Amino acid sequence: MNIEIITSDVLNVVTLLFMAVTGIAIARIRNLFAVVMLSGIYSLMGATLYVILDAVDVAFTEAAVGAGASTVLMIGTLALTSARENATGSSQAIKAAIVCTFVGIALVYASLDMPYFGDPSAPIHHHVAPRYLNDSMAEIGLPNVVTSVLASYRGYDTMGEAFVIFTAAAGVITLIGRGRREKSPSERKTDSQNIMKRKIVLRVVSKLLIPFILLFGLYVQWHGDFGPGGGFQAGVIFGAAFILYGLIYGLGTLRAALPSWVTRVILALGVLLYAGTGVVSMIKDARFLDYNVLASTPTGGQHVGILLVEFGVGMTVFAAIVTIFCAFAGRAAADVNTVSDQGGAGND
Amino acid sequence: MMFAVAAAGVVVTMIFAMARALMGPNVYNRILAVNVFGTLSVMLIAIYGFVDGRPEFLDLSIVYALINFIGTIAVTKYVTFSDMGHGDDGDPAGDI
Amino acid sequence: MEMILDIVSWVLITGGVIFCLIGGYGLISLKDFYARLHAASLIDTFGVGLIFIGLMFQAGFTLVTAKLILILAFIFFTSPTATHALARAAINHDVLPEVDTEEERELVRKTKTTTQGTP
Amino acid sequence: MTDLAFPGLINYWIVFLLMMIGLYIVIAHENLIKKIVGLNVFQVSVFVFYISMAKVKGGTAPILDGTIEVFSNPLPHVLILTAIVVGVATTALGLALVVRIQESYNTIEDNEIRDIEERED
Repeated sequence: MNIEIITSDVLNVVTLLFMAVTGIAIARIRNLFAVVMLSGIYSLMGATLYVILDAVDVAFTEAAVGAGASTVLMIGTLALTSARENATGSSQAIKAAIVCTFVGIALVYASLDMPYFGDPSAPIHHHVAPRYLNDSMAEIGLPNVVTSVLASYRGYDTMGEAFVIFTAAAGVITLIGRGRREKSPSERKTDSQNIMKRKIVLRVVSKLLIPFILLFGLYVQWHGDFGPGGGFQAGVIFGAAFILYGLIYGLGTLRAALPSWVTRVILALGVLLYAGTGVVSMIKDARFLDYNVLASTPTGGQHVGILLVEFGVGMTVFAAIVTIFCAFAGRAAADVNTVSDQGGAGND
Repeated sequence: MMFAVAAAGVVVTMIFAMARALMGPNVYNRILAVNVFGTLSVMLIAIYGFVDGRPEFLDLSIVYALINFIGTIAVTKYVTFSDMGHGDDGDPAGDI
Repeated sequence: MEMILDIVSWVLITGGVIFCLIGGYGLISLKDFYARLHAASLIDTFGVGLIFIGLMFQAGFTLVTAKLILILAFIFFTSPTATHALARAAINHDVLPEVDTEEERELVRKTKTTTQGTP
Repeated sequence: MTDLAFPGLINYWIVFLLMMIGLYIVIAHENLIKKIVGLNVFQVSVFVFYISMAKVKGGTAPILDGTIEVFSNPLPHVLILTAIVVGVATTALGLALVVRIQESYNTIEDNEIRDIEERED
């Protein structure tokens, strides 16, 4: 038992306790703005925990998607609704507490049969996992086993996920895609007059950073075969750069740089690329999404296939994130929520 | 050992930041605490890479730092305007 | 050589941890928001800086050090920017610092009008 | 087996606590945004549960480099990686629905919406 393992176990439990404290605070606080911020911390702690539990790819995704994108979206929703929650009836709270206690006891009882945490002889580690860990290097030829499994062994599954994201983005466009606010020409004029005078610090810094963020997104996209990364993560990072641009320069400027038809085309192209890769392998007399035939050698074919598929996922996720952000930000603020409310919003 | 000490220090500081995030008293204090918490997470991830003996996963820290920044800007913008798609329409209090 | 590097790392990391702890303590004990901003900036600059430089000594001349430098540069750019935006938003929404004398109060009023005024 | 005594099952129990907090928020609170946050809390704790089952003590991340022997199980990582992205997609859809509900009913409290519905019947 060496110091590394002890450190990692202690960090594991401490992080879980942090999450529990945050969760209880989320349940108790009624100011929704604070709740959303705490749920951001909760996701971030979750991501830290994934790193401690060796799931670097998952941590990557959770940090970018869970902590970043969903916090921004929730704040966007708060801007359109109200940041205050009504008090709940105590009878309902008691009923809920009773239900939760019983379910919790049942879960703990069920867990008594489980193998201990980190047990290498647990059944979960003895079915397909050894095959992935031992043979994927010969079959796929990529160091990152998670990418191999994601894009090749379980390629059907991932294609389904890409389509879910596509559908969700389409659903958001249908529900709230048509913004209600149109700017008058005089407003546009003040925009261009003021554009250089305001937010000097943010403008300069974001102009400096955005190219590097995009570059980093590309690195994550193409380096996903060798280290943590891949299409899901890269798509969100790429989207985050555009969200930053939209936050600082306004939605109009963002839409001028990246019109909505472009994101919609990219959204569809991504899933098309994924499914198209499968169709190409079918044309070449193999099964759907069997990449072995895409190049002269099987591992070479796997490389090409995984790169294409990951790129398709990246495109879809990027377009979905930007589309969803623009849908929320473009909706006019409902009149229930004025700036003056916010000064007192922090007092619980 | 060195890394364990560093991780312990960062975790203790996280407790302080968490306390401030829970105490408030207003929105700005919370945002500040969450921002600090994010920075501390960046540190914890970097240190944990060394604890684990595989420090090549530092890409994660970059993402954390990035998300932390964008999150803070988004939240500040929401507090200032109650609206995220806001451009520059001459509101004197709008300069963040 | 190895030992010298270890000692340097120890010193830097311990220093960084101490700065983090001071900053964290300041975050909960200081009285008003602007004072707490100072405490937070201690973590963002000295805390992160010293710890990361300490880690760099452990990593040697590898890609890891390059990435550490990148993160450090990123934090050095973004953290003051975020703090600046936050402080500005706060002072524009009438979160005023706690001051003792009339002179300081006058100073606060002046700062408020200059940050608020349109150019 | 002494190596495994800590954290043992405690790890899972804290995860169950997190799940129950999420469930409690979803059941007890009327506010729809709060319900979605509760769903998120529950979701993250399920993810943590999966990932902690994948952990092998002393193992590292499943990225091969030729020298390391013990890896954690990559399969749950893959399942959860895609689940996270799908989770945020469904969250976005839910939040969009909340926005539409706010616009139609001018409230996002579940009980008030029910009252309005009953009055209309």
